Amino acid sequence: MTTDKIITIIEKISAKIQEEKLFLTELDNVIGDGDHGINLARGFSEVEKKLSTMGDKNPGEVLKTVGMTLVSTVGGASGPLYGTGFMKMGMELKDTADVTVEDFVRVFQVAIEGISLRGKSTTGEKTMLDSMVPAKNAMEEALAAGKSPKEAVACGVAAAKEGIEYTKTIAATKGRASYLGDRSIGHQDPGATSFTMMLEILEGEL
Amino acid sequence: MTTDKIITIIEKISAKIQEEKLFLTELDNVIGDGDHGINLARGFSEVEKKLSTMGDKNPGEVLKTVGMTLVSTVGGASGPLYGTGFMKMGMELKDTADVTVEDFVRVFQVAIEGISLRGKSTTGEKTMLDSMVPAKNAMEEALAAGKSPKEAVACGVAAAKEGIEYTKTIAATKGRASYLGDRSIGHQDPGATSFTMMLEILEGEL
Amino acid sequence: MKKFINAVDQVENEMIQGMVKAFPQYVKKLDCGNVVVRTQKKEGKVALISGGGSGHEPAHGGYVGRGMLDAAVAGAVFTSPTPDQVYEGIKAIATDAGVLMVIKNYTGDVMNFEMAGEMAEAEGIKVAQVVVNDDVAVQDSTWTVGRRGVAGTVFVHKIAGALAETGAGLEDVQAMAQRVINNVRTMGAAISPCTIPAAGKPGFEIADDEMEVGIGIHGEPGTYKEKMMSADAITDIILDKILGDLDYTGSEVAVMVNSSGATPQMELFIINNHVADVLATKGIKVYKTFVGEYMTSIEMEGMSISLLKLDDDMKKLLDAQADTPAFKQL
Amino acid sequence: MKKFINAVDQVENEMIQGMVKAFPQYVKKLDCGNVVVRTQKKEGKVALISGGGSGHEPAHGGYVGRGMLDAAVAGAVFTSPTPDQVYEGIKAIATDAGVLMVIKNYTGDVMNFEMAGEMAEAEGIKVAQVVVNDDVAVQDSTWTVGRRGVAGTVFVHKIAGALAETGAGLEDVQAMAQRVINNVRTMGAAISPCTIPAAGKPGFEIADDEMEVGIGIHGEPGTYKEKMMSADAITDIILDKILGDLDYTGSEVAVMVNSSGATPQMELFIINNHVADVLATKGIKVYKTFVGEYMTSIEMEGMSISLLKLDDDMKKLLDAQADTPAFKQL
Ligand SMILES: Nc1ncnc2c1ncn2[C@@H]1O[C@H](COP(=O)(O)OP(=O)(O)O)[C@@H](O)[C@H]1O
Ligand SMILES: Nc1ncnc2c1ncn2[C@@H]1O[C@H](COP(=O)(O)OP(=O)(O)O)[C@@H](O)[C@H]1O
Ligand SMILES: [Mg+2]
Ligand SMILES: [Mg+2]
Ligand SMILES: [Mg+2]
Ligand SMILES: [Mg+2]
Repeated sequence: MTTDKIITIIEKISAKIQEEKLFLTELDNVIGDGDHGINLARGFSEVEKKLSTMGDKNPGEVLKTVGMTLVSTVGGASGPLYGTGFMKMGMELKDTADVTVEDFVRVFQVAIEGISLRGKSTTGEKTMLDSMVPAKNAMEEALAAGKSPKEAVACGVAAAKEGIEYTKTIAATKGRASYLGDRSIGHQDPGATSFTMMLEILEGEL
Repeated sequence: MTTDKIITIIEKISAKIQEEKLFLTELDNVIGDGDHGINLARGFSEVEKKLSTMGDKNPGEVLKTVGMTLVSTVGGASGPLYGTGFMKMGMELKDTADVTVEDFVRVFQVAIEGISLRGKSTTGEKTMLDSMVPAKNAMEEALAAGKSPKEAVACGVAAAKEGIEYTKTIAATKGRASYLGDRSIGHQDPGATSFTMMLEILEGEL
Repeated sequence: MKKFINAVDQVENEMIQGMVKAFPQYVKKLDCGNVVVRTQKKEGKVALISGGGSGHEPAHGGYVGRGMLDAAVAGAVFTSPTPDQVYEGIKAIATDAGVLMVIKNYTGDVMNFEMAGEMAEAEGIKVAQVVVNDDVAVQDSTWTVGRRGVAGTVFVHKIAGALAETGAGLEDVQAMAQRVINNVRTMGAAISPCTIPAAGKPGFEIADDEMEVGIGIHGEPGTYKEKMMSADAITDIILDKILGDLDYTGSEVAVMVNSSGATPQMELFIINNHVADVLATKGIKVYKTFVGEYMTSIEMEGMSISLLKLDDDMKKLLDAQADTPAFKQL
Repeated sequence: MKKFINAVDQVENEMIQGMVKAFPQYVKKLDCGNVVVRTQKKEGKVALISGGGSGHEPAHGGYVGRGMLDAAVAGAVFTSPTPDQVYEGIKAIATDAGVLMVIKNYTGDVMNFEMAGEMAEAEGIKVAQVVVNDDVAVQDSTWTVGRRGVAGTVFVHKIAGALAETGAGLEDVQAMAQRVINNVRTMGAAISPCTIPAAGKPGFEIADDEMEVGIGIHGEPGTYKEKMMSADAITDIILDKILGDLDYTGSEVAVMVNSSGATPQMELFIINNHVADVLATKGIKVYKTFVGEYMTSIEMEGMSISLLKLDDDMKKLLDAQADTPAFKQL
């Protein structure tokens, strides 16, 4: 994936988020404060504006800018978390000009670590990490088993979706949903859902 | 009508007001502030308590006490107005021990003057006076025409009811309903309605 | 009806108790009823009394304290207090300098306060009164009862109260109160009604796309219904009416954006944003702005805008210290 | 959704504009976004900054002024502000004495403020922080994010702000803020939800005979639903939880009965009436009471009760003068 491809993917992610804004917000309404879709939509609108001037940058710089823009426009919990994730990926990619899915999975691991550190969180707490971590594991395994890049990401999407289902079964211990205690059980995590949407876009573009 | 009779009439008026509390309040809701029934019900509850100790007083004192109790417990516009009305009647009756309907009509005239003075109001302003004044006139005429006391008060009730209908056709210029301007047209005046209820009780007791 | 209350016939009583228990350093309650007076009676100054029905909190009990009122009398919800209540209040605060009654222009309020004033005068107390009628939503005319008194009343409390605190005489305090009344105009609008506890249901019904323009402060509907509009548009309507009623050209004003009870401060500030812009365009200088709950209608969702045209005396008195539960100025 | 607004994406902006236009003597807005700072920067003292999502008005912009905050940062409605916004606020108010960040305990708030703090420290600014977590409705435990910060935050602003105003050092101001946090507990309940303008519909649904107990301040439902009950009964539930969490025996307290935005003052006072009675029974002495809108959730109909256990230092600082748009003390 070269810079153009990366930009296309981010644009499509943004379009998806705008499209699903109300759905994501609705999910957050039930166990949070009803703004997750609004937050991400605001951030990705700003990201889109930035992308138009980034055609001549390398993929790492593009992702770093995406991350910084999210940090400075989203707010809430998801802003610093997604922002950190994208920034970490961008920094880790250094000057790679053509990013393979293997590269992506490797830097995604670093992104997850960054998110986990920033959020003081781990899997099993009903957050985006419950889709991210299984997705990363599934993609690693698929690549190790010799599957194609597209197949590997498809495995990641499947695992992310299972992660969403898993978040329904547990009570939140991080983020706003944690204040609901057991009342959060039965509802899926908005962040896990938005992450899964993003990964699906990637799959579609391969 | 001796003291016992007067007390019975006031008790029945009180019962009627308690019964119609919500209806009167509803009328006031439309063109006023929705408390006329509540106000009168509060006042007449207090009046009832006072009546129990008034058996040995003359009718004039009973009515004066009714008036003073209304003034000190009803509040709003109707409190001072009805209160003044009853007080004036009581004062005007002096020590009459057995009140005839002729007496009543005479002192009712004084009551109306008191209300009119206190309220700086006259007929045609969509207030209780639009039932009171026609009722008084009708009773006077009926008595002059030789009708029985009961017939005379029945004529008064009929006129009071016409007065209610008349209040529907005009805009208020006094009381809270006046703030609605023409928007008050089409709705009957709560005070004219409560007065007509009282006069009906009197008719029923003759 | 869903409210944090215990019994509909106890709301006024428990509310006043809750107020004096919250602010014992400012106010105490008389035994005779829902009359609230300053904890420390101040001698040697004109005493101010105001009041009306309950449901307008913080009015009027919240304005009892140094630099404003000496007593506030609370009737049942939206019902004028009775003459005896007002009379007890007057007796409790009366000084040799006399007592000024600040009455809002409602038939009931005027009659009940006047009767109380007559009772007090019969006892040798010097009593004067002013009647506040700032609501331009209501047509003023000699053959009606005239305009209602609404949020502008708080400016009367503040400015006349500040003058009284200086030791000015009764006539001067009365004249100053009247000067405020002559120079203040208010109008409001509401998007949802309120419920008198004893009535149990809302004072009016209103569709999702409608608003009541020209509301009073007793839960009654406004002077007319309108389709729901933007904050700027309703602000324009109100300002047009106010500015059309009194000539504010070139003058300095105090602005009050008042909540009817349930309107969030967010919306009040959005309204004030436009008020400030419009006045700036018209060359009217904002001297001071008040935004918040000053004269409410229980939990009505609505607001009013008041403009007080100031002169130098009024400015000084508006700026004077005040220390009451609901109105403080350093 | 019926609101006095112009456009859902302009509410935060127009609100802040409306606030600074109302109170230019107290606050001004930075060009970079919805950051409000004291009109006159005060040198030589620890500067306090707080903030969070919009929708809690008067928090936090209303507390910027002498004796309380130096800056308040407002994110989108119910959304933590971004690190750059907070950073700009810190830079604008930073003095040699340093900056204290008063953060409410939400994942988003903590992360965004901490990132801003790191940015400021990288610029050589001395930064310390406290995290307010007074909401006893939420189970505290080491494996969760812990309790939320709610209305008790206002006591932190007041008391730490008063200490900062005396010229105390950063560590002392931070320690005092932490002392307040350690001694304040809050819990709330709501009977109707609020609507985030950009969402267009209420944050939760609730039946006519139900209430949400243990509400937060972001329009979210509470920790559990209950059948609607009397004001006294819900007050008892809340006080039980608060008094069960911290030992207040024999101590003096500051009480705050806070409106979530739409609750009329009438109901707040009725609640305070019972709070005062219960505390009196338990031998807990009320030193000072605050009743009103201090930390709201737009137009939610709800309330919270906070109890701050006082010592002599805190009492003195609570009594110190404060002069801000929404919190004044003479
Ligand atoms: N500590 C955390 N670690 C990882 N993810 C988190 C954490 N806290 C919250 N999240 C994620 O953020 C999402 C909520 O984001 P958003 O609604 O935008 O922010 P906020 O909760 O501040 O309103 C949650 O659904 C969850 O997936
Ligand atoms: N100036 C007046 N003169 C005569 N009757 C009046 C006057 N003002 C009001 N009323 C009567 O009082 C009634 C309203 O009484 P009520 O609702 O108890 O008091 P309030 O208007 O203060 O709420 C009106 O329906 C009208 O009949
Ligand atoms: Mg959220
Ligand atoms: Mg009425
Ligand atoms: Mg009334
Ligand atoms: Mg949020």
